[in-house]
Amino acid sequence: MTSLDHLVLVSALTLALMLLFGRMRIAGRLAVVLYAVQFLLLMQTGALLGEPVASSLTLSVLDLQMHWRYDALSWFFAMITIGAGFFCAWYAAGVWQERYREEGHSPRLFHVALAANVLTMLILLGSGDLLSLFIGWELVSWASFLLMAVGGGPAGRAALRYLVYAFSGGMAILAGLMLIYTQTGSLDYARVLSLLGELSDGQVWLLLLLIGGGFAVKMGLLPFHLWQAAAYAETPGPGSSFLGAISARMGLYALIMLLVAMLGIGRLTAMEVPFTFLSARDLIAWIAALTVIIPTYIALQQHDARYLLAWHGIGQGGYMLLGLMVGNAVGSAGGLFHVFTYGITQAALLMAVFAVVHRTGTADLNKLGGLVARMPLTFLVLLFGIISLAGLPPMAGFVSKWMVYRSLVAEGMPLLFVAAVVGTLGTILSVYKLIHNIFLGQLRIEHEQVREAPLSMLLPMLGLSTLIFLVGVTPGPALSWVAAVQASLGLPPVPYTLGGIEDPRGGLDMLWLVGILMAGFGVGALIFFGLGGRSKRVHQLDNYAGGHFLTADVRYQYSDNFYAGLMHLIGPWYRGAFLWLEKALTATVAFLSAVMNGFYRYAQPALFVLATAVALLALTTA
Amino acid sequence: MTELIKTPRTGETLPVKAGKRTNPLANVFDELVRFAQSRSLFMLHYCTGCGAIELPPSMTSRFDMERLGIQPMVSPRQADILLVTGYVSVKTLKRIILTYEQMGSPKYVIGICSCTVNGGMYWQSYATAKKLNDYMPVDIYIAGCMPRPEAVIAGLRELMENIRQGKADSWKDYYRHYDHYLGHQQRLFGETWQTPTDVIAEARHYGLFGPDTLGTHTALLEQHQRPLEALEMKVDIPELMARR
Amino acid sequence: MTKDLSTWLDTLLDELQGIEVRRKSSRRIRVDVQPDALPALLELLRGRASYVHLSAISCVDWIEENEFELVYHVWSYEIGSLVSAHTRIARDPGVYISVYDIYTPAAFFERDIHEMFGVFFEGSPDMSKFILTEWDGPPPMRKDFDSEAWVNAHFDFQDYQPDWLKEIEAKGGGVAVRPDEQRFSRRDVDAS
Amino acid sequence: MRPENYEAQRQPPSHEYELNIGPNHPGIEGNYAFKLRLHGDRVLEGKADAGYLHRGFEKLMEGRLWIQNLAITPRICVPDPVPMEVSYCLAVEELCGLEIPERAQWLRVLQLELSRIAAHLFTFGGHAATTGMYSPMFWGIADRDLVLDLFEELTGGRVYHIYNIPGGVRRDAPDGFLDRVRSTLDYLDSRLPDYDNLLFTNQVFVHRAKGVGTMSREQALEWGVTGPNLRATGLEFDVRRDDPYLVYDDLDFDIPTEEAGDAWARTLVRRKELVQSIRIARQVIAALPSIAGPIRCPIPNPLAWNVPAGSVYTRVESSKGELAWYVVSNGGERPYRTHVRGPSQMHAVQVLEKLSVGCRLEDVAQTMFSLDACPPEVDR
Amino acid sequence: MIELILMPLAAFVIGLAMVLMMRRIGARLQRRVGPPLLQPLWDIIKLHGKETQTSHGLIHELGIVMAIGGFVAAVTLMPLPGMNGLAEQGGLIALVYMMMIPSLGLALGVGQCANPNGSIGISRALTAMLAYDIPMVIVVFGVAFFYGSTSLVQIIDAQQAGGFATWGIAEMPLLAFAGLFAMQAMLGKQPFEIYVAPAEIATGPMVEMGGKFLGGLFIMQCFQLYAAGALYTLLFLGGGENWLTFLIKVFAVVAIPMSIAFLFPRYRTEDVVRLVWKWPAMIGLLGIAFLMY
Repeated sequence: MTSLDHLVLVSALTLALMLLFGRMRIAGRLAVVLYAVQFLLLMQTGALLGEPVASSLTLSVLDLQMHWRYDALSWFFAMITIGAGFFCAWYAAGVWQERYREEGHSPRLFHVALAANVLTMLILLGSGDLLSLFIGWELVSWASFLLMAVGGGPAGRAALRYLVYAFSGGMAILAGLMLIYTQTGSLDYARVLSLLGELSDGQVWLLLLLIGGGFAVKMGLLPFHLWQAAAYAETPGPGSSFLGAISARMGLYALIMLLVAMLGIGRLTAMEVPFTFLSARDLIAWIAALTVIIPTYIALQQHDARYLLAWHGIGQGGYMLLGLMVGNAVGSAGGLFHVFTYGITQAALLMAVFAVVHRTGTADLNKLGGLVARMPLTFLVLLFGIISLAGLPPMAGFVSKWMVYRSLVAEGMPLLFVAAVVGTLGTILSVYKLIHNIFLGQLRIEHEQVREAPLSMLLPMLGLSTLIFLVGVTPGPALSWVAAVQASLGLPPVPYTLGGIEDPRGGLDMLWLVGILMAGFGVGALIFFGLGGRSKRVHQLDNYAGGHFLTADVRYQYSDNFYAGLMHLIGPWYRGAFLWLEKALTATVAFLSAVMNGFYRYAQPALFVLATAVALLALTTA
Repeated sequence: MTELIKTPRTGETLPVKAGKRTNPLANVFDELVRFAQSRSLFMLHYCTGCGAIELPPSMTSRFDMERLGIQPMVSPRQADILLVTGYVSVKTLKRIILTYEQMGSPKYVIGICSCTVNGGMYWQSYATAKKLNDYMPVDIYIAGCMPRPEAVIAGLRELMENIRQGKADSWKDYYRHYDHYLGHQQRLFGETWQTPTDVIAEARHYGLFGPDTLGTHTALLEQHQRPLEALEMKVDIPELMARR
Repeated sequence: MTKDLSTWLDTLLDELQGIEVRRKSSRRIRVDVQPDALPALLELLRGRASYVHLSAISCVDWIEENEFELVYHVWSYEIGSLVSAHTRIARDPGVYISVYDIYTPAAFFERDIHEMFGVFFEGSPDMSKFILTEWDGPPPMRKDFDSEAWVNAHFDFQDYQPDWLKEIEAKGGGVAVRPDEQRFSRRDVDAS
Repeated sequence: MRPENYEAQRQPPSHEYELNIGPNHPGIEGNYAFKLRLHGDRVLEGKADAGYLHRGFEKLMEGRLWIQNLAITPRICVPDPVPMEVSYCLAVEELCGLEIPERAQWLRVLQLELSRIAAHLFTFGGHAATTGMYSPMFWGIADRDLVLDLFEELTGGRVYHIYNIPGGVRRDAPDGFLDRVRSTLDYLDSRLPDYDNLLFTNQVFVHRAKGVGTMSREQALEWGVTGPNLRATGLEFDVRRDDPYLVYDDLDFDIPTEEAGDAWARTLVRRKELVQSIRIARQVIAALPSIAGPIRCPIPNPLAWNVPAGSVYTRVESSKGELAWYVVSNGGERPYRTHVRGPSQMHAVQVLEKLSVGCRLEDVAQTMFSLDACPPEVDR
Repeated sequence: MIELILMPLAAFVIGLAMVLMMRRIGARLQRRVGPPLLQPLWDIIKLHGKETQTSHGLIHELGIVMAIGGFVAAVTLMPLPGMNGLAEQGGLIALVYMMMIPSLGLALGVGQCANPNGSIGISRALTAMLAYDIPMVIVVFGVAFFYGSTSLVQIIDAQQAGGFATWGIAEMPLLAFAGLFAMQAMLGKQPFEIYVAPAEIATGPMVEMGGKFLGGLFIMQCFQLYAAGALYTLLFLGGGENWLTFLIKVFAVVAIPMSIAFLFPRYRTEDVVRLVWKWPAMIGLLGIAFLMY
């Protein structure tokens, strides 16, 4: 029994306990404790800095050995996974779970789904060869589906849509694996790695398309992003946070395995896209950049807070891939670090939004407003979250994005740099809309009696936002993990310090920056509160309205079509340029999902599993 | 009939003690602040009546108010001077009072044109208020129909001088004799008259409370008003509240 | 063209029964018409004689006759003449029919007359108050509304007796006419 | 009646919101309010709200002598007061059957045209300021002041002149006055290229003004639009020429028109009218020295003046459009009824409401200023 | 350490003078006298000395604090003659993002005012930011790429090495032009003054600001003018060899957009975005293309 086995066993135990006791009120707290134990066990594995930790469990299917091991990359992702599970379970443990029960849902199912997600992800992250990777992949897909579907209603429909994507993605991966197997005769990483170099460019392209495409589905990379927003947004509260924080990153993990660990950036740079100037690396970088821009600007048009964040989740994935594709020390570290910073950010943001939903019953940005007076702590969490999401100092998101920018400057990639900044600006616009429409502006009369989020939900939110700030101020410890991951992937490790990045040609020291920023705020506060006269708070109807009296029965909140002026210009582009793609894909997907839906309705879900198993057997016997 | 400058007081009023300065800058540089106040006057861009037609000339190139540090401002929050330019119809008067209450003190009211003094040539009109200082304290009247830009600027200069000497404090009157002003407002607008600004609470908050702040009219107001209290930020966590 | 149209006008005015036409000048025509015939007249003027521009609707309160006189001033750009159609309606209840369907600008004038005189126009698009939205009293333009009395009941006036004036008055100069002797001063200062 | 309601318990769930432009707002002319219902920056509905400047003029005039009323007539429209007093005088003169001496007529024309120049200079500045350009306002109002100086010399008043009385004008032009008018007109002429460079050929301004508040000629006629706004839709009509009063018959001037019917066309029409007014004023200056005679005809004792019973409707062309007075006398010493029809009663209410629907928030103020709406005319 | 106090102070004083210069330039173009010498200072003192002030809540207040504080912090990242401040620790990219903090603070503060005018103003301001930041980052990228560093100290050293010939404006004229264009939009002056727009939205973000709130914005304006001028000077005009040349450059740079501002009306929002994305962004990209090939 190795430490990895302990981890997986405890995770499986969590799942089992949730199955048994999920109905009980204590289940939530139990889950929190169990996730904490998992986290401690993960810490003890030592996979980060030392040698990879192997699992003692190996399986042999026909002549293929399946084994599991944890290296630094796995450790990094597993850390985020368990952390997300921990915070989400905590969020769900108290009042949320009660309300969920009252609304006629099953908390047990939820806890089981969450535990299953954590377990399957841990299994996926531990995969030691392509076959175990694939099996883990399928398990994760099913677990995600379970989590999305527990809510029923629109969530269920979104989950079905996801299933179609996941299914086709899985098939593509299967085909890719088949290709590798026929070429190399093995699915072991080491063997495959040594033989990949002998593959022709065309074969690698095919591999990229099949396996990369399959993984890209999960990550929501363009053009396979359409399923994600609805599926993540409609999932019940903490589940949505969990999915948003880490689930899509499984795709990134698999892509890192494929692109960075197996193929390598060098190989990608060497591969020319036929008839263009671009190399495969440029192509992927551009896909990543478009993944940043397009979903971000779709998010700008959302008027449901959950969808807005979910769309951002897709967009932020682009930064990670973009940073990795730049490939230098700072860039790849930025990409990897963004997985972490974004994970905590998105979890906090969605938790805050769901806390608002918990209190007001709606996430419609046109039906909220002015809640800062009633839910100030939730506001604070959301504020930290959006600053981080938008990549402004002094929060965690700034550091990772700065690293991506810096690497783009250093590598001389102006257009990608501009694309990244365009994405950031779009993010700033839409997150301001988010915070403005929920928390600022006019408080609706029917929300005057709203109270702050319950403590059980507030504490994990506050914990996460503290983390966001701390990581922003002192990114050093987290960067040390990233550097270890880079080392394990064979990338140059990032020259980090406690406060940021060391670079003779322009580094970053967040300790100083945050220090001066706080000092600046101090000076500002001194001027404002010290030198300025006393002020008195007034009611919001005591407001300038062209010299007119405001009346309580009329809405004065500017919320819908918030960026009307901008939309006059770019509005038509949505129809003209972004949406042709979406339309084509949606039509296909709608057709497929109709077929699948019918299939599912009549033939039971078990049939899916059967089909997968048959395909797997067919592969393994081949 | 009432006299022009003097505000009628109910009973004997004690001289109001100079309130505790809440502002350290003002403590140390009292004189400086007063000078700055006199040299920087933002007037509200509100054309309440026909006298407003002589304000553009006084603002623009020929007479150029900005050389005196006077510039127009859009919203009452930003402004120091409320220029009541000419007759005020009853409908406008409500807005002027609203606007006046929304301005930050020290604030000054200048009644331009004869109409603000005594109704002017509209004295028999059912629609216009006659005497502005019934409804709010007026610092300076500039009579004329309409006063020329030179007169407007001369009036403003006099106001500046008054501010510098600390004599222009009629805005305090509004707090200290709120009952008096409210009474006139209620007489014209009816008993249910209420502005969104809570003047009494402000008077308490800033220590501008006087013996005549409250009275029969404010009692009437309290009967009719719907209290518009500020939305204070509440950290109202149910669990913690319950434990307490 | 112009000539044709003016012939049209002449025949039109001749055709109609019960109207009295007075030509005050080459460009001003006064027509007196019964209230029930007025909409038809305007319809014809607009439709057949190109009087497309409703310049104004004036209302006069003839309190002694207990009537409101409504005057519709319509102008033809092509003929170049203005027809003022006068009609009288009973002061009580003061209801008349709207000509909004013939002339769009009538909406404003009718709304104005409604709030100033209290004449209700059936079929006018908006009879809510416009200028006097915050006015609770009677329609003020009626002759029986005494503006001065209302003023005296609701407002005070300044009492302005500067020293320099007193000195002059002591010498026998200054304003010689006492307020109550002035022709247009407030009548009931002492009464109130 | 309370304008506000603090008692509400619910707010309608809506994607729309309300915005008040005015009464205290730089985007409104004078003391007037325009209430907008918007979605994003698109106006769904605009509601005019007047009465802030209501003085009950018509009621007041019923209580005052015929001659006393002269003092309050110009106050109905503040930026362009002269046509008010002239047309009131024309009405009284017509009721009494007075013949106005020719010199008085020419002096009135001079005054009317100078007033038009002043009003247009004022409007350009206001229109430019709604689009964020303040320099034309500073220039225009300073140049307008020179015209006001001329008024002051001629009449004694800068803004309100009360220069006309029934039967003529109060006083003759002082010595050398015509030269000073001429030099002022020369100066204005010399300034016009500056205005062209700053404003009328400024591509940003043209871009902003084109296509804003467009109305067709049919719509304009339907809505009762008059004056420069009507001429901007291509209809060549001017009360001065087509329903002439005073000595406009003898004067030579063009009626500028534009076809587009938008804010830009309206601005251009006014710009061209400015030139025409200067032209008319020059003709008056040239003609006046040769016209001898009294400046007013004899009138009865104004304090006991019983005007013969009757009613009269007089129209003049003000800088904003058709201005008319309906005056009724019952033979008494005070008017029985006076009714003023200002052009803005259409422009500021119905036309503005109709043009604002579907308009952008950015252009609401511009629409109002390009219509040259004058709220005191609406309120009276 | 003393530098960190002196730099914001210097920025504030220079900013005050710039505000005065802007108002004087406007007055000259409008053929009038303009405000007296210390007018900007009197305004700020007066506004802070107001005795009753209206707040719409804590965020309203903190927003202003953030707006001032963000700039106080940001100016320490811009090296002055003889003072490097935190330029070594931050660098160009951090500076650009640091300068967004005040906008964010202001946006939050205005949002709490519950005034639709303010919200529209912020929505327009953010749209304008989206517009001008794109040419801005192109310029920043170009400069950083050309000098191979994101450290402002190194960029200035490289520029000062060879006199005028090595200034950014001589080496990268296209980028310098794009930067000037972007600066006009960044300062929010006509024809890009879309978010104050008194006639449309009653000064937008400032609508509910009175007393020290408005005073804070006035202070922020001083810093903003200074920051824009100084950034441009640092990137293209070789920074300051000494205080005299630095001041001359900074004031000259800021005078350009100010003079233009009084001669134009404002565009509509989408026109601003279109214009800024079209000309300066394209010119900037062209400039980078020249640098790279």
